[in-house]
Amino acid sequence: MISQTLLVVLAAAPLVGALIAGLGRKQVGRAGAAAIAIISVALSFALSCVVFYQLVWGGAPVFDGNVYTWLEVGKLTIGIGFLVDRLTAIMLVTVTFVSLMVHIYTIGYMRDDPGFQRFFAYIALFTFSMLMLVLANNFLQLFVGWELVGLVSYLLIGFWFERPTASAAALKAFIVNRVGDFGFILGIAAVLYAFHTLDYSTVFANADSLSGRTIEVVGGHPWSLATLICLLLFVGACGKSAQVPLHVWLPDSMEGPTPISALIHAATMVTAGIFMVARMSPLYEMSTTALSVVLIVGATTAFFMGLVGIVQNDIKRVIAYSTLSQLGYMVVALGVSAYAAGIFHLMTHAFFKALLFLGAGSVIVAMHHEQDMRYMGGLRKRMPITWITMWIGSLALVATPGFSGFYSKDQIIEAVGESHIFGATYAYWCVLLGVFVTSLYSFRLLYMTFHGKERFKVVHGAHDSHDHHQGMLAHAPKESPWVITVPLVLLAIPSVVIGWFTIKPLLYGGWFGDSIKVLPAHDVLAAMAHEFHGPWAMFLHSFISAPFWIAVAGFAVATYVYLFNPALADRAARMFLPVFKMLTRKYWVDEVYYNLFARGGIKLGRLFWKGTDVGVFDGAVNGAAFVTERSSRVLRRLQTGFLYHYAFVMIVGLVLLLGGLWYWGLR
Amino acid sequence: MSNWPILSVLIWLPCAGAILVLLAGNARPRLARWLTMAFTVITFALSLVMLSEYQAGPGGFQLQEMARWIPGINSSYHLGVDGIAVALIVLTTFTSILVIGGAWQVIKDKVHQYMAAMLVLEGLLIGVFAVMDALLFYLFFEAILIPMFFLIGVWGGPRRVYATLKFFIYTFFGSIFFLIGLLYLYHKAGTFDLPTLWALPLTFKEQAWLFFSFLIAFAIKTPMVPVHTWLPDAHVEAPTGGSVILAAIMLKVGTYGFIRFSLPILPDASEYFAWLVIVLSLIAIIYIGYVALVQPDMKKLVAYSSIAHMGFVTLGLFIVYMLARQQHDVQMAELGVQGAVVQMISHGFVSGALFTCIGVMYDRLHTREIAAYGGLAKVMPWFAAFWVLFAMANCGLPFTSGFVGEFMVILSSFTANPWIALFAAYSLIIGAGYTLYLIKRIVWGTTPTKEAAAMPEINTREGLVLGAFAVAVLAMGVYPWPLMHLMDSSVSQLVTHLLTSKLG
Amino acid sequence: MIAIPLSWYIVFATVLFCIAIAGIFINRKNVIVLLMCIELMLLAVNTNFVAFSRYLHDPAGQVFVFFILTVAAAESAIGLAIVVLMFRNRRTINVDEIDTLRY
Amino acid sequence: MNHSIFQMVCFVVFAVVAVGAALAVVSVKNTVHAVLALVLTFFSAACLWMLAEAEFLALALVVVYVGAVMVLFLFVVMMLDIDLEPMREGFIKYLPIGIGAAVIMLVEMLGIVGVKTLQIPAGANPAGASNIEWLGMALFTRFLLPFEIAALILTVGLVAAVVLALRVRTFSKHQNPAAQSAVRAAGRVRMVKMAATPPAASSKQESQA
Repeated sequence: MISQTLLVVLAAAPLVGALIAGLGRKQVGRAGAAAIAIISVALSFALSCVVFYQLVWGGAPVFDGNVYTWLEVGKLTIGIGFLVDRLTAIMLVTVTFVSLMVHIYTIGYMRDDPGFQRFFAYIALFTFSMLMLVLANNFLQLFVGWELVGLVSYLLIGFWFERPTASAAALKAFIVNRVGDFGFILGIAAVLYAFHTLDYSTVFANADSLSGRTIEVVGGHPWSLATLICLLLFVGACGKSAQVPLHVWLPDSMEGPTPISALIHAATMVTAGIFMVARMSPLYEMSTTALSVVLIVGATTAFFMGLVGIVQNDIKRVIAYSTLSQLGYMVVALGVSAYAAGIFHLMTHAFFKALLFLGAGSVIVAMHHEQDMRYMGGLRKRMPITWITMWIGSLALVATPGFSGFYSKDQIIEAVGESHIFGATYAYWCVLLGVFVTSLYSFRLLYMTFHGKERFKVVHGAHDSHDHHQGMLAHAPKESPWVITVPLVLLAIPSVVIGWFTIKPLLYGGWFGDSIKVLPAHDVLAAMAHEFHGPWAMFLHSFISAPFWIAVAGFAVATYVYLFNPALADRAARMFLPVFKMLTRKYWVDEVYYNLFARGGIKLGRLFWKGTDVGVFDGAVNGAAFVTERSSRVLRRLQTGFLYHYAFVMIVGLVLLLGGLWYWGLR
Repeated sequence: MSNWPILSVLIWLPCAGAILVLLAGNARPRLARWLTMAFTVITFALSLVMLSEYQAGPGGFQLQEMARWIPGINSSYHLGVDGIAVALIVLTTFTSILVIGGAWQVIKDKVHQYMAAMLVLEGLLIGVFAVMDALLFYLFFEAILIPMFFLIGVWGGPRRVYATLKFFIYTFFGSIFFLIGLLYLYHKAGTFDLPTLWALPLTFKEQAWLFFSFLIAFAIKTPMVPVHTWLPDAHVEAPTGGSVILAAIMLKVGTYGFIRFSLPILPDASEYFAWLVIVLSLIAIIYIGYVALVQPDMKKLVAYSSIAHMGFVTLGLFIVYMLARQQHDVQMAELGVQGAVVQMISHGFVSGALFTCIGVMYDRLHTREIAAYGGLAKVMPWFAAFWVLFAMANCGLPFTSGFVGEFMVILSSFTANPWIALFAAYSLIIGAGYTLYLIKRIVWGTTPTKEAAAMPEINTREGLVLGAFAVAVLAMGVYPWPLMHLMDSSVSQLVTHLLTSKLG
Repeated sequence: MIAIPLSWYIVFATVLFCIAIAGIFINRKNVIVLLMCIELMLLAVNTNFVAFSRYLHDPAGQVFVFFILTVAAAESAIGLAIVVLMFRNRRTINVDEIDTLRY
Repeated sequence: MNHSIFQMVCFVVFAVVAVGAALAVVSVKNTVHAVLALVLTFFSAACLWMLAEAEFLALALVVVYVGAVMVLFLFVVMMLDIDLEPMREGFIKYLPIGIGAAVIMLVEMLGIVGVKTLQIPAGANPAGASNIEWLGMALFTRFLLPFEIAALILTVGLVAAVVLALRVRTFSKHQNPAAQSAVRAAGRVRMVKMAATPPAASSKQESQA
């Protein structure tokens, strides 16, 4: 049995840590804040492991219970509670582990930052929010966690609030996420409409009742209710997991400190959308249309965002676009009903992407917060641990056989190949070409950063200030301290091996049990199970499969272009200038959004304010006052001020009144 | 304990306190302040007593008092509260303490008069929520204008005369129609007693006329688009305390009027014209959101956002009919009304807190221009934390009070019609847009001037006031159940009444 | 017993009232005479009250006269005080020269 | 019968005197004469009231009006040094209008009242009670509150008249006891902060300024 107290402590520990670290400023101190936050998150991690153990090996049943009632209207009750099944458990362990690593890493990364304590408060708060999201047993709590992680993400992107770009990026991230939440809350409302409850258990148990139900949103056109719900919920997932067309915030979010990019914008928060769709699998299974949309959106993101990654020069932005692309892969998996594969990739990705980000952060620290790869190069000798771990992460990312990423990503590609729903062919080509792209940008990053010539100059005596010239460093880059490298190593281990151990139970062992539901007609994983003969066989088989050779091709191109013939890249860029421009400008999506929504909104606001509000509405009010005043001015002339004039008028009035009375009679 | 007239005491104690404070005179501001504080605290304590004596389970109107007032026209001094009124009264007494605390050293001129006006205002507002007689309601409804008129007119900003006159005449204009409607009802029923009026059968034509006469009054007070333009002007010129009371409580008087008059007395007309109110509410939510986005003046921005938030209240109240009649879902209807009422309370806390924040900044730089500020997070970190918290509550972040009501209204409106929910939910985006755009400009970034960089951190008094608001906002967001439980029976009785046609 | 018909009183009061009206017209400049004309009007009204009260057996009429006398006395006292004040400040009581009411 | 004829004759006489005196009030040139004519009008009217058995009010009229108010009028008229000539301007010009208006109103009023319809027979004096008792019973029972209010109004009128007409002489010396007792040390002594510089230096600064 999993006790409720244990879960409450698990979830609340980071919150308490955040409050102490954030509110007790001088009393706690920098070291104290870090210690408290780390201890609280470590406690969460430990308890998560306990929960995981109890659930998987201890034979504990699924926990589903409310802690307290949040809302009660008539018969409708919505609580704050926990649902702990295997899906939750795997998320719990992943989230708390990565979070713990990032906490430790932060000590080193943020060592000199004045906002050290604030930072710890934020990330501990983030952990709490993410746990709320993961542990939710109803849609309300899911939404609560959903928005709270958005809040912390906002605060952390704008952590260096004095930079205008940071606060702008934070604002952008929040607003774009809100667009997703806009759909999400409508989806929740639709769930309530359809099921009259927001509890997962009841909703999922009755998901079958959706079949055939329609709703007339536009008069005369009945829409499938299941499709509507799923699409609306997916809008939320698009926002949080940065899928096209709501992806624009994620690259900008790199304004935040690097640990955050690792924790929030790679490993955990952005995967919330994936988790949510997997959690909602009983609903999504009811609508093939929705699954097709999911598939196409995911495939588009996976390929086209990866392309943009090739032309980025900021080390973090490359990884950010890589994250977008990998999230696309996960979404593709969801689209073909291979939810388990999606979650599997989520988990492996969490490890190796966090590793890549933290490695990038290590490089950035060494480079004194220089992020442009054009001023790096040859760092491999100066920081070997970072170099090796980054290689491990990248190899995992490009799905080198045997690494964790290989098992998860390869299965997704295969699953897409097996699927027959609308858009599966398009998606298959996207994910297949995506492998090439992934490989290309990954090795480009490695080569530009760690190999080749050193493109930075060490200028002794140069002041280590913010306005230093690019590529000019005060001190030579050197390996980061242990608080940074230890998390790298700890993350590198699972990045290599975790896939090997977990692929069989996760994908083919029915490990998730009832937490994920797939209709037999959609179950591509079941079809693939016949061909699966264990990780070792898969490893061997990969050498005759297409994805491997495509990845090798990407590796070859990257090696040739960026290691041996750097001039070729520029020439290619000039040759395909329109394409290059399109990629560097990120398909002009930002410009369109900016002009259409941001500036358009401001313009519309001006028009409404000056035109309608002040002009029409207030104009009518003040106009009424104006007319009254003007007419009074005219009428005022009747007031001569002479007493006898008034008396005269009074008497005349009296005479008229009396005459009238006399004439018409009193009755 | 249960036999003493606690509602009367709640109404008249602050008024009596006002006289005492006036007697303290201009020469003794300290005495005036402490006296006022004592009276507000006692009133708050009494309102808690009332809260404990009110039994939420059975609902209905409790703690009733009845006394002869004007027997000639069958108008009696009839008091009584249901769950909704109890909640609003506690909101009033709570906010009053914070307003007095907020004005502690800020008001330097004629302190005793300011404090007395505040106390009178508090008593009158409690009166509005506690009466069960239409004429008495009208009396309190109008009398509120008087202290507010002085608060803006005497302690207001440079254009205070314009603002206070506009505020007074505009709202008074609406009330005239309300009075005419009341007189017609009196003509029909021969009494001003509300329970009688609720049960009074009326033809549809009568209801329609009365509906519009009430609508004008309450729409102006709420305020709804397009009769909202007095609010930004009044807020901009009002002193901080006046703004807080205005936003936190006075706006609720308008929607409370809908709950007590339009809906229960005229259910059939309300049903017939619900679409109109719904459309106006949605316009308020979206249109006003865009207007708020471009305001250069902080107070105007928050004032406009208040209008948008009140849109949720009217929306939640008037979708009842669509839900119950077209979808046959009374459960959802209750959710909508409950959401509307929760939104009323929540908006009281959030807007009150935001105006207090603006007041704190105004005390330091004496300007409300957004462009004059920046980098608060560096200069006043604690204050910035409060700002961000209240801003988040304003854009409806879960676990803050702002979320609860909006969430409930959006949920129920989807069942009524997905399009309504679509437009209502748009506030998630536009609300975040204008609020966080404000935050971006004043809290983040760098300080624009030397003066802005030298602003001192909030002192203990300001911290206490803002902290109290923060506790209220968070408590209501994390655990709204007690509030809902308090109002649940009353809301369901109200909904049952609303759905009973008076025609056949 | 009274033998005088009620109508006599009414006619008398009416005549008195009309004289007062005429007086206001022809003495439009002298405030004091204007005040006296008002007193005349009041007297006419009072006479009506007295007569009706007697003929209808209702003391209310006479009580009213009592109050009117009270108010009229107060009124003329204040009116004269104003006249004095006006004369002190402007050295005239000519109504023609007093038109500040316009502003 | 004689009794009633006597009453009628008396009525006619007093009425004619009253009307005549009223005409004099509005037409005589000298304001003092006008006041005296008004006195006569009041006196005659009081007699008419007496005929209507309203003894108390008749006496009150004489005492209050003739005795107090009219004397006040006389005082004022005599006290103010009024140039009467400009006041009479337009007397002839407005005379026709005034008479016209008065006549029209007279006709209208009488027409409305319909003299003949109002022939209510005067009943006997109620239960032999005196007019004062009759009036007093009403005044101190049904109309007690208005009576008290009337007293208040009179007091206010008195105070108002005094306040309006009171001339505060600024040059006369008098004490203000309230101000004397409310005085505080801060109001008596003013502390002035001065620089401790020799007078010569300060004068130099002044010249610079």
